[in-house]
Amino acid sequence: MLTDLPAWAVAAVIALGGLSVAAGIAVFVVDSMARATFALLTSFLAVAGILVALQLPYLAFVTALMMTIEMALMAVFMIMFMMNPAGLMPMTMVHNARGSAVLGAGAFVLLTVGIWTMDWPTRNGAVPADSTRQLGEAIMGSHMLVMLVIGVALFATIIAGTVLATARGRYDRFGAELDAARPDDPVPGGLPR
Amino acid sequence: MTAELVLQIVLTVAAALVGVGVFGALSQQSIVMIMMGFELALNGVLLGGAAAWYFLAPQAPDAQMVVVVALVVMAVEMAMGFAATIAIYRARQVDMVDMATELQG
Amino acid sequence: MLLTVVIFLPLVAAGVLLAAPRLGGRAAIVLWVAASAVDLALVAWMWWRFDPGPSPAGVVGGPAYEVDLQWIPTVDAGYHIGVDGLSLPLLALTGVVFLACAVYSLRESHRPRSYAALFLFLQTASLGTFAALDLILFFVFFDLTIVGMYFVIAGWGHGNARRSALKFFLYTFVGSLALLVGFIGLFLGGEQRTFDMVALAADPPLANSPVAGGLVLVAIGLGLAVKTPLFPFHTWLPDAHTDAPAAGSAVLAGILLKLGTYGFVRIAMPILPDAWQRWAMVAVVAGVVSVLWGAFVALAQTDVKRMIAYTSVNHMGYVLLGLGAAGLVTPADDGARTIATVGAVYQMVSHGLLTGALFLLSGVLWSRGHTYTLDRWGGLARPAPVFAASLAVAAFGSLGLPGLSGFIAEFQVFTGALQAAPVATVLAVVGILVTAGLFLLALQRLLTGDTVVPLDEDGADRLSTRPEGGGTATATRPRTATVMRDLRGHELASIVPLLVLAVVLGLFPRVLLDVVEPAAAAVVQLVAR
Amino acid sequence: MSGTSTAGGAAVLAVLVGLPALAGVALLLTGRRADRIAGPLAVLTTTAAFALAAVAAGDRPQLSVPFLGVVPGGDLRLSVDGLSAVLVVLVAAVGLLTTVFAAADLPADAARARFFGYFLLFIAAMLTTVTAATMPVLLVAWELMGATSYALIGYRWQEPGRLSAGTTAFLTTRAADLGLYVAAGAALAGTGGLVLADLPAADGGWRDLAAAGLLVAALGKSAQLPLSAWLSGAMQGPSPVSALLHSATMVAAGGYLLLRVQPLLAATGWAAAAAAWAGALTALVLGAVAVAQRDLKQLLAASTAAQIGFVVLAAGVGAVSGGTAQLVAHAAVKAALFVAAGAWLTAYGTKQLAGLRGAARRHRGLGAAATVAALALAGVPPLSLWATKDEVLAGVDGAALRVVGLAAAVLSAVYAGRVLAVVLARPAGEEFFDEEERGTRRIPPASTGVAAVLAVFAAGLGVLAVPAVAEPLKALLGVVGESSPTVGELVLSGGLAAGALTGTVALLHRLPEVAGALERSPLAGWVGLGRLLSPRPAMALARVLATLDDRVLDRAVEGVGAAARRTAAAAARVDGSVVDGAVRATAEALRRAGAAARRPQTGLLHQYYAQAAAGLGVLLVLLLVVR
Amino acid sequence: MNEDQGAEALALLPELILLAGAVGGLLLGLWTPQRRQGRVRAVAVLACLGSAVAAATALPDPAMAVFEGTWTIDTTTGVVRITVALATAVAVLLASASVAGHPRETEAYVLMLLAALGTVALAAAGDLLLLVAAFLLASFPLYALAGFAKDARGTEAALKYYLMGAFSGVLLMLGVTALVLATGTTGYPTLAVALPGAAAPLAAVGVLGVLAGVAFKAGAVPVHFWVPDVTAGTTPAMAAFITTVPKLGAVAAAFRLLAEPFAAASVDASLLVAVLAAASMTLGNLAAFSQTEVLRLLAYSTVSQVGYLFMVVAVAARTELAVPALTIYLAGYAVTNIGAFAAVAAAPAARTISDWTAAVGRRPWLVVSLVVILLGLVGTPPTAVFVGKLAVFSAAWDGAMIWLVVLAAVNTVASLFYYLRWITAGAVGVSAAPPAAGDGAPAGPGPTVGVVQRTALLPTAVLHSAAVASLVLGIGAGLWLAVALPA
Repeated sequence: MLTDLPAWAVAAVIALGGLSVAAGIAVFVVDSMARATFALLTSFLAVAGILVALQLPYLAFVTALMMTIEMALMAVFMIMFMMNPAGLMPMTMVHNARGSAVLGAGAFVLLTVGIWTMDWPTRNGAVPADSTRQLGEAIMGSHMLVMLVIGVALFATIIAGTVLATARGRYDRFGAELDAARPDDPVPGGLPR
Repeated sequence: MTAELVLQIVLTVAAALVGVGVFGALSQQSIVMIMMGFELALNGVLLGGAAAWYFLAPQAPDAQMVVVVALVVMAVEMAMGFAATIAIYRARQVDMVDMATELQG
Repeated sequence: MLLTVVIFLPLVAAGVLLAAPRLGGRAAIVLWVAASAVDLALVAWMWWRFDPGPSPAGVVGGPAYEVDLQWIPTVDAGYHIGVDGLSLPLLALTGVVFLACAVYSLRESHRPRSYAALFLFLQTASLGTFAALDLILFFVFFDLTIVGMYFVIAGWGHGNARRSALKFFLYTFVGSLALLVGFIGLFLGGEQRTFDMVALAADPPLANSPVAGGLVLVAIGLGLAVKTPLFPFHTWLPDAHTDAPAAGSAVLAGILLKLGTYGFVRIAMPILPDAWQRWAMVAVVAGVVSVLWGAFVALAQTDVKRMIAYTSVNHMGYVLLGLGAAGLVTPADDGARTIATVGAVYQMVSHGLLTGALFLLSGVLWSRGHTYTLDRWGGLARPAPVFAASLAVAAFGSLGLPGLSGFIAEFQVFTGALQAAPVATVLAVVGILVTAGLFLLALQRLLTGDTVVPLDEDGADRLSTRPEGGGTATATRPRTATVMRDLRGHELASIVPLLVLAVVLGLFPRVLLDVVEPAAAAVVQLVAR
Repeated sequence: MSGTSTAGGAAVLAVLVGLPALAGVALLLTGRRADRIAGPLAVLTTTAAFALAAVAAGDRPQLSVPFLGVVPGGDLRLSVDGLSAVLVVLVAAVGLLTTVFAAADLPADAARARFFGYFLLFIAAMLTTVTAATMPVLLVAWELMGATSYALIGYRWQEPGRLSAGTTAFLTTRAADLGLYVAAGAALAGTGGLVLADLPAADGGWRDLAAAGLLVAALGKSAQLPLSAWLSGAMQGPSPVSALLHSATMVAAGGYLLLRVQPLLAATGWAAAAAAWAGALTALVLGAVAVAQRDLKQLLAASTAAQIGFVVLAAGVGAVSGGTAQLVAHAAVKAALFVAAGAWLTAYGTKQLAGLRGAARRHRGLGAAATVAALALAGVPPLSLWATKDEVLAGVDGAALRVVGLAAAVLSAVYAGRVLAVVLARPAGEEFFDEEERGTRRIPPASTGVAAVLAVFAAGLGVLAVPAVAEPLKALLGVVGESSPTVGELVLSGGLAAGALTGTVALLHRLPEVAGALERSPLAGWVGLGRLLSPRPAMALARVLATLDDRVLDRAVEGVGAAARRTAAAAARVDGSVVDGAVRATAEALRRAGAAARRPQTGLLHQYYAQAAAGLGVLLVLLLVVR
Repeated sequence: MNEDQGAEALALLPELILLAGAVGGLLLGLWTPQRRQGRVRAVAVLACLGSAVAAATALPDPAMAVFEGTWTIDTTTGVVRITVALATAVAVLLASASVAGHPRETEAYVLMLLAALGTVALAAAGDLLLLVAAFLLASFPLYALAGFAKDARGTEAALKYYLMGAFSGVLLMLGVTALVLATGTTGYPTLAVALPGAAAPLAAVGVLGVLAGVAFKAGAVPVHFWVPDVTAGTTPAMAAFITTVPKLGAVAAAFRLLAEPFAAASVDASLLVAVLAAASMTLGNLAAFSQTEVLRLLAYSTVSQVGYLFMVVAVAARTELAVPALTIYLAGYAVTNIGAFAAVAAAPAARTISDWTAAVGRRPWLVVSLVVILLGLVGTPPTAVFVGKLAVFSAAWDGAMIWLVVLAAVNTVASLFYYLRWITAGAVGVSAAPPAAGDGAPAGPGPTVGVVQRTALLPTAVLHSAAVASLVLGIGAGLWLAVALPA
């Protein structure tokens, strides 16, 4: 069976794949966290490109968007917290590099051997005209509950993240009885009640 | 080129991303770098999901949903990771996992 | 219902004891005695009203005082209890021995409330095991006895009590798990998927699969053998006995060991008749080896309590010999096998009474001199004639003298087993000679010759732990010799009834045989299927 | 089984057995408070028993008490047949006489209640034994006899050695009793029941086993070879006990039992021969032992075994009537001699032959009785044992056996001669007195009376061999047709006995040092038979097993742990803290394994990752390989 | 369609009540003064109880799948719903002893409710993606709860927990992807049809990945490493919640996976789970063997308990005894485990066994309850876990895994070592050694008395209730099982 991907698309997939892997490797090779962040972003964007080639433009868009923002956040985060954010000094912060390499390579080899040796099933039916529509129907239909639970999970993440990350809460701002007229913030501003 | 060959190429890329991600997660000391390793591995998952949809089961939305869920996992894990990092940084001025070894045995 | 009351009355009493912290220690023990006495009276009433019936009673024939309630319906385990000729004597024995222990402990001063509660708990567990007609119920009570006894040894023992208690717990717990595994095998092996003993005995599981049946029997047999205990699973016994308090030892040897042998006759034989027949020779051999091993090792002991403990191994060996012989269907006829079985059951009761008395008597030694070492006592017949007489009676009973219950048991075991297993029986008979020798030697050393009593080590210990500053005057005080007082009232009241019962059962065996024989005949028939 | 079985008869039997037993138990329970009335009560009881025995002997009652319910013969069945009738009367009579003697002989401050308690119990047990018709009751009585003999031999437990002699006696007889247990089993297996009389009809091998068991039991009880030595120790008991034990009870019980089961022995063939040879050889060897003794009671003890040997021989060769006659006659003879020995011991404080020089002359009445009894023992015509012994020997077929029997008869004359030579000699001074205890120097009239009565019987029971008496006896015993001795045989044996007796007396008169030489020979030490009964091998075995038990079995549990430790300890670090004991090595091994199990928990996250990844990899391989 | 969805939403009433409790509690907390957050606790407890009641009402209904088969409601779900709700209620009460008055008290309860919701979702998931979503929901609140105290140990616990969770999440996603690649679908029913024909390597990676994720939630080997560290790092009350509640859902999820989609897969998932079970129980028991810290000891004990639970998972598809066994053991485990942690919480200052013994002092009832609970963990009759163990052993044997039964029996004996150490210390040591002689205790009688007084009231009550419940559940097994498992 010949693929219905045009040749350029196959070429693009291969090229982008190589790029994503290379960028991925770069994440752990470069000597600064900021650079690592951007290498990671590159990898994501390459994968998003492959998604486009695979006729998943919506998912590709979402991926690119989300990851760009996430990486931006990460960069900010690292500037806030991390030592050596911009690669001002060389760093290696690894342990057990050899063992990790063995395990990582092992995983890769194992998976690759599997991928290239097994018999792949044939595709069931054709690619639908509008993949985005299909996804939308799934989200609102067959997989609605999944999205609902994910929603609750996001809710939980927000609360959990807040609890873990912030030291100050409403009682710090408005007093134990919540009777302060204005919030007691170190830096004025923020939301009133 | 057959579809199967392309599928295998794409999956190999995904496997490589997973492998690199695993290596990163296992080898890095910095919490954030470990998280990056996982992101990379999830990147491979995401690619695998897309490949599954396009090459194998385009009629069902399940594989697309896998991609969506993978994205969500990436996002929330990152968020949670930041929170955890901040918490331990506040408590102990530590951002390396090797320095958090009070609990053992 | 009556049976349920009998079983749980001690537990309720235990609860009352724990729930009433204001109760004084002495009052707690008195309450214990009262509860045990009432329980015994109820058992006596049950015995009075018990009618073995014209047909063989046994498990299948329909036990008396039966209660059958659903418990875990998914696995068809139930609260199924009942009494037949096999369990009634043991229930009565339990009542008697526990009452004796209660009376014996009247002067217990170390945490008497908990002590009494534990024993009452143990009593419920023991009664429950004997009355259970459901494997799981049996196991539940069986396991609880381990727990209770563990605390008795660990909490009130002496010497290396905690180590011994742990060893006891671990060892017997291994056994109980093997038992549980075996029970599960029975459950899964049967057509009807039930834990009910009556149903299982009526329609034995695994009848057509000798390998599976054998394996299940091995599991069950292992569990029971550890508890019994049979050679080579007996090594927990001497330690546990040596370090347990006297009443604990009496219960351990008098009642808890019977759980194992009772399990054989109640579970292994009727429910796995095929496998029991097939492997009966193993039981016989295990029994004979236990007989000889226990007797000879007891002979070499220098510690009274260890010696008595090893004779338990010996005595339980006879039980297994009898039960094993009952499984050898081909070479022996029904009459002989029934006699062997009756003898085995009789031995359980007899051993309970006699060994209980022996352990309580050894407790008297401990309470006077804090040692069980044979060499440190002598000529006790002079200062303590009643003690000497009691010890002599118990010893002669234990060595199987006619006129005491042990003879009835051993005679029947030998007589019944000979046809089935002649060589084994002839070897086992030697056991009664060795036990005779060891008991007579012990009597000779303890009771006759010059009066020897140990130094009061307890007193010495008390001195040494006294703070150095104020104790100089007392520290130089010479060690005082123990005063060997004869049996005191509560000791007398606990030990003598046991011995009287042993004599009664030795002289008028029909009292017990009328109950046991039909049930034993039924078991023999069940095994012969 | 002849005779009627009425309720009245059963009651007689029950009281006959039960009265002494109950009286005995009552005395034992009452303890020292009953010391004063113990003697009279015992005499009263035995008198009643004697009367009842006479009634029972005439009435031939049966009595059955339910015991084991499953098989025929499981009951406690007593019945009086011909043999039993004779024995019952004998036992009751000897019991009565020895009780009277004991009442006279025992010091007033002794624990008489205990003594007579056991004494009566013992008599009851013997009465039961001789009336027993089923295995259970036989065994019960048999064992009780052993136990009470233990108590009686060890009566003076305060003195060192006494109780241990009792222990030896009990253990030896019990070792033999094991045969009875086996026989009971064999009876059940072979006949489906436990009735004694059914035994000859048992199936093949079981019959042999039963015969063997009974034989062993009887030989042990009767102190036949090779289980004779306990009898020597049994002399530690008070003299009345010896008188009772060695005449009509205990030692006689074995002989009685063999007579009782003679048909069984005959049916097996080999058992009869074995019994015959055991009896004959015992008569010979123990006769020789008796000759070499320096202690009167020891001499009498050995002679008892020897004389009972003739009874055993009788049972072996099928001379039941002769055996019975020998049993009865010997009872009278030996009781008389022991009463005399006991009375002398009490009076002079010694039982050494050297010390008893001229004893018979000091108190003439007792001396006369003893002399008559000794003469009877020697087999001098026309006294009892001469006739009965020949009655036994008349049944003997083989020449070898006959020669041995005759030789044994001669030996009995020799040892009787030794006794007579001493006690009839001119009295020496009192220098040898009070060697063993303080003597009273007086012989109670009761003792003399008892001895006299016994001596009369010892002399007169020879009539049992007179055909006019012997034939009814055979009829009574149901063995009509057993051969009787010819006149020639009687003359021969009588002559041999008389000759040997006079020869011995003369020899000892001329060469007193012969006695000393004999006393230094191995014979004096019971030819080392005691060593057979040594507990040492058993104790050694016991110690070995006990060591095994502690070192091997107990450690086996721990050994499992040790093996585990060796595998686990490769990398495990040493952890010194002790966790509560437990089965130590198991605990130790488990602790090490536990420490090893905790080592992955390093607290280092990347190591967690690596381990998890590696573990998952292994699992993946597992999944792929095992399908 | 709309009516259907209404009915389907109604079928999720227990979950909705939990969610409403969480959201409502959070909102209520916004307007609640710091010292009066007890009302949020009341809301949380009420929500739990309401959820339990709703679930119990729905229990007798026949099994069904709603939301296009992504959510299964059957006996397993029902039992997990009830158990989780009740366990959460108890955990909320237990936690209140340590978090009452804390500025984030409200959030703690809300997070517990959310985690409970996620746990139920795990158990009910009929779709791999829902499983992933439930995994997230059941995990994230716990990270925060683990580090709730925000002290050094707590944050380290949270961090380790999170990082192990992230790793497992990746594995889970990897597994899901592999299964999708193999079958093209994520729904359990369709997976069950397609997996037997799928390529083995993909199926292997998929099964392993998914089960690894579930095993992480359950705390099973080889992804159990977080358990001891998190348990020891956080407070006893939180540890009780973390080691009890999520496991219920995880085990149920594993059970459902093994019973349906993986039952006939081209790889032997059953064997895999059996190996996991064996490794978990063995490692947990061995590692607990010489622990002196009570929390770590209990942590390892939970690892071993998961091993026993996984036994029944391994035979999920092989015997009809599996469902009752799972039900009984889950309930028994929940009660007993919470009780054990309540015992620790009763003496919050005590970290080692001897501390604990000294702190409890002469309070016999407390010791009695502890003995009941610990013997319950051993599986001594007549406690609930005994009944569970019996059922589990039976099921495993019936499922042709006798070797596992034997191993479990051996492990039970091994577990006795460390439980007995604590039991003996509690029951015997107290009186055997004078209080001042305990090795960690400060000299002099004064401070010891202070420790005695520092036993907390509420956890003590929970301990007693758990002990009683353990016995009642065991003795009354017939009664409640008849309700839970109608024929």
